[in-house]
Amino acid sequence: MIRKLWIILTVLIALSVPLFAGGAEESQTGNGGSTVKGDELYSMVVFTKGAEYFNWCYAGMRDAAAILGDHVKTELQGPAEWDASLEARTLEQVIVKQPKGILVAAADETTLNSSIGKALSQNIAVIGFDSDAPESGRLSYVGTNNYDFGAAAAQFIVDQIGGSGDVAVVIVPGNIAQEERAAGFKDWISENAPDVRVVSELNDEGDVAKSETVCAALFQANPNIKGIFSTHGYGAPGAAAAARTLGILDDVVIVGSDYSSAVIELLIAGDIEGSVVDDPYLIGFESMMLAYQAAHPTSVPSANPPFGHVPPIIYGGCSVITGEILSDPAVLAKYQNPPAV
Amino acid sequence: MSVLELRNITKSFGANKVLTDVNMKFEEGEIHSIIGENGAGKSTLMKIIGGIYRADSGEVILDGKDVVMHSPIEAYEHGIGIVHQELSIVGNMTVAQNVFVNCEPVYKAGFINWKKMNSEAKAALAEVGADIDPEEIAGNLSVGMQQIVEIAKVIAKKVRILILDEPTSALSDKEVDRLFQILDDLRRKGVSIIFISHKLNEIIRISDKVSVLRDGIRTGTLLRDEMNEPTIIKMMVGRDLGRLYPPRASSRDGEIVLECKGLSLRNKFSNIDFFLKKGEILGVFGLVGAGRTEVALSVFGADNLDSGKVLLNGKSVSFKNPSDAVSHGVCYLSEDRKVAGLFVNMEVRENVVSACLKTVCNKADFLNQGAIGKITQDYINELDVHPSNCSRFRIRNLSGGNQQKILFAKWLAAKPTVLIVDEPTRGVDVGAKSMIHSILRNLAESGMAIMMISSELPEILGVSDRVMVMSEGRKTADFEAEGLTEETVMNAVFNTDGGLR
Amino acid sequence: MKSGRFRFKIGNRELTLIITIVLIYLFMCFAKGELFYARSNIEAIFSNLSYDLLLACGMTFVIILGGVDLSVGAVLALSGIIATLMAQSGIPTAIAVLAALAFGLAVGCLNGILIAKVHVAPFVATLGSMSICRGMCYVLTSGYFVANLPTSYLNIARGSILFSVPNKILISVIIMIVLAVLSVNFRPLKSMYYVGANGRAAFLSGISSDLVKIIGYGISGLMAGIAAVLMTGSLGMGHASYGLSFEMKAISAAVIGGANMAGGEGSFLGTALGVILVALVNNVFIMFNGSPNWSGAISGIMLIVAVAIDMIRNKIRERRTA
Amino acid sequence: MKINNSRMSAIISRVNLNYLTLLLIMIILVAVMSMRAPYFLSAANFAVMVDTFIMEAIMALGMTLVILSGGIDLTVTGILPFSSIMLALLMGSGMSFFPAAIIVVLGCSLIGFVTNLLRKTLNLHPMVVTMAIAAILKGLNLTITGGSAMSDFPDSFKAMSSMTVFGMPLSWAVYIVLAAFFIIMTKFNRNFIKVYFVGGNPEAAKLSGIKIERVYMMVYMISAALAAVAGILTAITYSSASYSYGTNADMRVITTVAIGGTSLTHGGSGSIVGTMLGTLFMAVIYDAFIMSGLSTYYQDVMTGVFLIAAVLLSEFFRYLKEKAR
Repeated sequence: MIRKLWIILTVLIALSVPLFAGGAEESQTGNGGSTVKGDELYSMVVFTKGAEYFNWCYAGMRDAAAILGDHVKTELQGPAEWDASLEARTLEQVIVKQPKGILVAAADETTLNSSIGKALSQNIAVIGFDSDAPESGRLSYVGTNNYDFGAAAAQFIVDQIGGSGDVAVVIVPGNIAQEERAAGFKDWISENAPDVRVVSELNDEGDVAKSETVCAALFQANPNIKGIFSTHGYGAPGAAAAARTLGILDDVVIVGSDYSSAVIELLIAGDIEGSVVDDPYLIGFESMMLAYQAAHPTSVPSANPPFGHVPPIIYGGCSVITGEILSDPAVLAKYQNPPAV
Repeated sequence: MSVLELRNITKSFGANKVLTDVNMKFEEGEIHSIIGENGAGKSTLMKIIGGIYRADSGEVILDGKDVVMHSPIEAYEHGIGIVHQELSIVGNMTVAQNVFVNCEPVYKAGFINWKKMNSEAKAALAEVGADIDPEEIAGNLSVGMQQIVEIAKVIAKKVRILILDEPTSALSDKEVDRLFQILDDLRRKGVSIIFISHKLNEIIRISDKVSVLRDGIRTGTLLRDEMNEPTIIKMMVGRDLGRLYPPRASSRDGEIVLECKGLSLRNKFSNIDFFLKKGEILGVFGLVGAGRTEVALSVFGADNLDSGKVLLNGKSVSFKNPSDAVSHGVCYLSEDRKVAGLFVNMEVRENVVSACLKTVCNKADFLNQGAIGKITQDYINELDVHPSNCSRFRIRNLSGGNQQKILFAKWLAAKPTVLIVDEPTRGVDVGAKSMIHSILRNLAESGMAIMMISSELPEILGVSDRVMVMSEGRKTADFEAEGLTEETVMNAVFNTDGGLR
Repeated sequence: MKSGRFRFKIGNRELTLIITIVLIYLFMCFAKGELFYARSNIEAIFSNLSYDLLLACGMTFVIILGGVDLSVGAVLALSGIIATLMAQSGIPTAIAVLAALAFGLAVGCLNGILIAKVHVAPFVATLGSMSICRGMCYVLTSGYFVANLPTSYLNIARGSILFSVPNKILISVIIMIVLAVLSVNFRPLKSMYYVGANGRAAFLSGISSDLVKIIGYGISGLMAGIAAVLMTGSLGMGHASYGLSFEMKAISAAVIGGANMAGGEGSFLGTALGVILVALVNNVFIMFNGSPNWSGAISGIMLIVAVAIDMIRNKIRERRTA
Repeated sequence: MKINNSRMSAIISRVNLNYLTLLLIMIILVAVMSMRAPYFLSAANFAVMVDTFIMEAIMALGMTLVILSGGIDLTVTGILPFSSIMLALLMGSGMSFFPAAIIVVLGCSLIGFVTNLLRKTLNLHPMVVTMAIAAILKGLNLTITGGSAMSDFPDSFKAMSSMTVFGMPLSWAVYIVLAAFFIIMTKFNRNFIKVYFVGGNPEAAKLSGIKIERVYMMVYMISAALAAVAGILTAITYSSASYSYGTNADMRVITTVAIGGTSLTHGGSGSIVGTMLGTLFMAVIYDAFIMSGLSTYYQDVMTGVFLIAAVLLSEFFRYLKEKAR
C-alpha cells in the first residue's frame, strides 16, 4: 500500500515539474539567484570561500556594483576546500548562469585555464584577482605583487630585530601566493641583510591551533629565533599564542599577513609587531569596475574584442600596519568593521 | 582401503593438549558418529579434517595418500564438506545464492546463470525435503530453516565425505526424521558421513559405527550391535552417570511467583497464559519458531507486549527493559550464548558479574575487584568450570560447555527469584547436560521459580514438573509432567486449529 | 580495599608505547640536550597536546563503544564560535562557557540517539553532524574571526591556578587522569566496555546499552566543547576553521593507544600515551627542521609504526613462551 | 487484464522504497530549483551538473564495493591527486598517454594492495589504515610537486580535454562504461558477488570456502584503481596536475554511497544502482546551491541533513518491513 502511494506521488510530482519551470520566468529574487530582464549578474569565484580576505574583496565588488546601478547583481561562489579542480567545477556552474562577468581568484596557475577559456568564448568577461592564472587569457589581473609583499615583510622584520638574528617563515605548502611571498622574503634578506638567517620553514596547514603547535616547537628548537613571518593570515595569531605560553612575547618579532579582527586586536595589544597588508576591498572594487568595463565595450579600441578595453595588469601596493599606525582612530575604523557577507 | 584415515593426530593449543594420538578410519558408505564431552576434541578433530586447523603431528590419509590441507577450500577440493555447528548462512543473500556460494552455475562466458541457479537450488532443497523459495532472502528464514539450507548447501556440492557437526540442534523432530532419510540415501550412494551429535538416541538410531573421544583420546569405537546408551555414556565420562535426570520437585505447593495473562504480540504470539510457582520447573516445549523465546523476551522486557498482564508476586508489573526485570529478580538466560549471552572477548570474571554490576559496587559506584574475584571463583568451583584458574581467561578460550556454565554463573550471580532458561543445554554434551539439569533442580529446590524452554522432548519430560506446549504462537496445552509421554506432547503440538501465520 | 581496588594494569600496548616514548626522549636528550629537556619545551609539548588529549579521550569512549565520532572537530569549531560570540557580545563568561559545553554535549547526545535508537551507522551519523556543524560555523561567522574577547574568558585557558602550570594543560591532564582511573573500576564507565564488546548481551544483562551509548557520544561532544573553550581562550579568538581533521588525529591516537575499532577494547592511559607519542614526534620533527610537507603525515606514520612495533613485540614474546 | 494486474503488482512489490524516496526528494528539489533558477532545467546546466560530480561518481563505484565488503576507503582523497601527478611526471618525461595511464592505474592499484596488506598484517580497522595512507600520500604529493600545479603536458594531451565519445565528453563515456561494467559484474560475476557474502557475514563466507582476504584485496585495489582513473580524467579535463585535487573527496564519496542506500552498518546490503542514484542526488544538491544563489555555506548543512535523512528513511523502511513480517 505504502509502495503504491509512494509510486503515485512520485509520478505526480515528476509530471508537475514542467509546470514549475514554466513559472520561472516571472519569479524574481535578489542576490544573484535568478534575474529579471535587464539585470546583469557578476560572479566572484574564489578557492576558499569563507576566508576573511575574500569577504573583503567581495565587499568591494558589491559596493562597486551598487555604484554602477541597481541592475548590477553580484554573487560570491567557491568551494570551502582548497581544491583547484573543485573551483574549476564551480566556475563552470557559474558560467551556466550566463553572468556578464566573472572575477576569479585562481587556486593554482593552470587548472582553471580551460574553464576561463570557456567563459571568454561565451562572451563573459573574466578578470583575475588576488591569485593570477597568467596563461588563461583572462582579460585583466588586479592584485598584489606577492614577491614584493614578502620583501616588505623582510624589510620590516630586519628593521625590528636590529639587523641580525635568526628568523623563520610559516607557510602552507602548495599555495602560489604564499610561496612567492616566502621567496620574496628570503631573497630580500639574503641580498640586504647578511647577518640575518632564515633558519626554518614551518607548515601550519592554515590552522591557528596547528600554528601554535609548530611555532612553540620552533621557539624551543631555536632559542635564538628573533622573528617570524607568516605568509598567511592565520599564522601570526598562532605564533603569538605560542610565544605567550612560553612567555617570550617581548623577545620575538611576529609579522603576519593580511588583516582580520584577530590580527588587529593582537597588533593593538602589541603581541604581534606588524602585518603586511594589501587592500582586498580595493582589489574587489577595481576588479568589478574592470569587469563592467570589459562587458560594456565603448568606442575605445580594445585588445580583446568583443570585450571593452581593460589594462592587462594592475598591481596594488602593499604596506605594513603596526600597532602605532592603528592608534589613529581614523585608520583603525577602516579595519575594524568587517563587511557582512 | 578406507576413504579417510587419521593416524596419530596430536594437536595442542599452547600448553593445552587437545588431541593425543587419535587414530580413526572412515569407510565408504557408512555413517560414523563421533561423540564426546565438550572439550573432548571433536570439533578440533573435524576442523583438522576440514582444513581449518593443522595437526601438530600425525597424518590425514585420503584415499591412501597423505594430504596436508591449508584451508576449507582445499578440503572442498578433496570432496570433504562440513555442515558447521555455527551456521554459515549469509542473511542478506537469497537462499539460492547461499546454497551455491562459491560454486554458482555459470554460462560459458563466466556469468552466473540465475535461472539455472534458482531451479537447481529448488531441486537441492527439495532433496532435503524443504519447500523454500530459492529467491527468498535467507535472513528472513527461521533458524531451523536456515539449518536446512545449510545442509542443502553442502549436499549440493556433491561431496564424498560429509561431516555434520551437530546438525540437529535447531531442528524439529520431523525435520530430523527427514534429515536422517537423506543421510540414509547418501550412505547408500557411497558417501561416507561423519556425524557429530550430543543426542545419544539420534546417534544410536543412525550410526554404523560410533567413536568416543574423552579428553582428546579415543576411548573406543563401537559397531552397530554393540551400541547402547549406558556403554557409550560410560566410555564418554569414564564413569556411570547413574540417573540421567534429577528427581522431581519435593514439594509442589509453593506460592505463585510469576503469573502471565493473555500475553499477545502482533505476528509473534497471542493470548498466552501461564504461571510459575516457587520450587517448580515449568518446561515450555514447542518446535523452533513456536514463539517461546519471543514470549520470554517480552516478559523479560527486552521486547514489547501488545496486550496482557504480568503479575510478579501478585503485583502487576511491566518491565520496560531487561535492567528493570533483573532488578526485580527476573532473569533470562538466552539461547544463543555468543550473540546474546556472553562477552567472548572479555575475561571470565567480567562476564560473571556482568548482570550484577550494581551489587559488586560500593556506594560511590566503584567496582570492588576483590568481591568480583571471590564471586567468580565461587561459581567456578560450584559449577566445576575447567580449568579452575580461568578467572582471568578470555571467554573465547573456553570450550562450549564451560562457556555455558559461565553463562549460568552470570545469571546466578544476579540472584534471581524467577529464572527463564532458553535451551539451557544446546550444544552441550551429556556430562555437562546432566550437571546443568541438576543445577536447575537444585535452584528450584532452593526456592527459585524456573521456566525452561527447550526443543528436546526427553529433557522437557525428564526435568520439568509441569509442561506447557506452544505451537505457532499459541499455547496449545498444559500438562503435569509426571507420567507424560512423548506422544501426548507431540499430539498437542500438532493439534492446532490454524496458527497465527 | 586491599585486593587492588585501583589496580592499574599496564597492558602490552601501553608498555610498547612507554618504551618507545622513553627511547625517543633519551635520544633527543642526547641529540639536543638542554634545548629539548628544558621545562619550557616540555610545557610547549604539553600545551599543544591539550586539545588533542581531550578529543582523544572522548574518541576513546566512542571507540570502546564500537563506534567512531567524526564530528568532534566541527563541534569544537562551532562550540568555540558560540562561546566566543556570546563572550564578545558581553554575556557573562560563565554562561558563554556553559553554553559551549552544553552545545557540545547536546550534539554528542544527538549523535548517540541517532546511533543507539535509530541504528544509524556511527560513521554516517557523525559525518552528517560534522557537515552540519562545519556549515553552521560559516553561516554564523561568514569566515570572520571572533576576537576581542573579555579577559575573564581568556584567562580560563591562559591563567594558572597551580604550580604555574597553564590551566589548559592542567584541565586536560586532570580530565585524562580522572577518566583513566575511573575507567578501571567506575561502574558507569566500565559498562561501556560491556556494551562495546556485545551490545545485545549487555542489553539482556540489564545494562541500558542505549543510554550508555548516548552518554558515550555525549561525553565525546562534551570533550569537544571543553577543548573549544580552551582553544579559543588560548588563541584569543574563535574561527570556523578550528579543529579541521582533529577527528583523524584523535582516532589515530586512540588506535595507537590500543583501542580496537571493533569495540570493547581501549584504554585511556594508552590513548594518552598515543597523544604524547604523536606530539613528541611532531616536536622532534621540528627540532630537526623536517620538511613542512610531511608534518601532516606524522600521526598516520606513527600509527602504522607504533602498531607494527607492538605486533613485532607480541610475536617475539609468543616465540619466547612457545 | 488479470495477468496484467498481477504483473503490475509484481513490479510494484519489487520497487525499492529507498530508491523511490530518493527519486521523490530529488524531483521535488529539481522542481523547486527550476522555479528559483531559470537555467536549472537547461541542457547546459545538466551537462555542468554531471561534470561537477563525475569524479566522485567514478570513485563512488569502487567505494560501493569497499563498503559492501564491510570496509571503508579514505585513501581516494590522496590517490586522485597522486595519479594526476604521476601522469604529469611520466608524460613530462616523454612517455605517451596510454602507457603512462596504464602504469599510473596499475601503480595506484598497487597502493590499494599495500593498504589492504597493512590492514591485514597489522590487524587494523580499514578506516584507520586508509586514513594513515591518505596522509602519507598527501605528504608525497606535496613533496613531488613542491606545491605548485604541474602542466607539463604535450599538446596532444591537452587536446583530449575537448575529446568526445559518441557526442559525450570523455569522462562521461568512461563513467558509463565503468558503471555498466560494475552493474553487470555485481549481478552476474562470481567474484563480485563474493563481496556481498563477505560483507554480509565474513565468518560464514570463510566457512563456505570463499577466500575472503582475496575479496578484500580485490575491492581495495579496484577502489584505488578507480580513484586513479578519476585522477587521470581530472588531469585531462584541466590539463594540469595538482596536489590540491580531491581534497575531502573521500567524505563526499562516502556521503554519496551512504545516501544511495548502501549500508555502513549492515555490510553486504546496497547496490551500484543505488550509488548511481545517490550520485545524481549529490550532483543536484551541489549544483542547486550555486544555481539558486543561496549561500553555499548552507550546502554543507544541507548535505549533512540529507545524509542523515536518507539513512533515517532507509532505517524506517527496514523497520516497516520488519514489522510487516
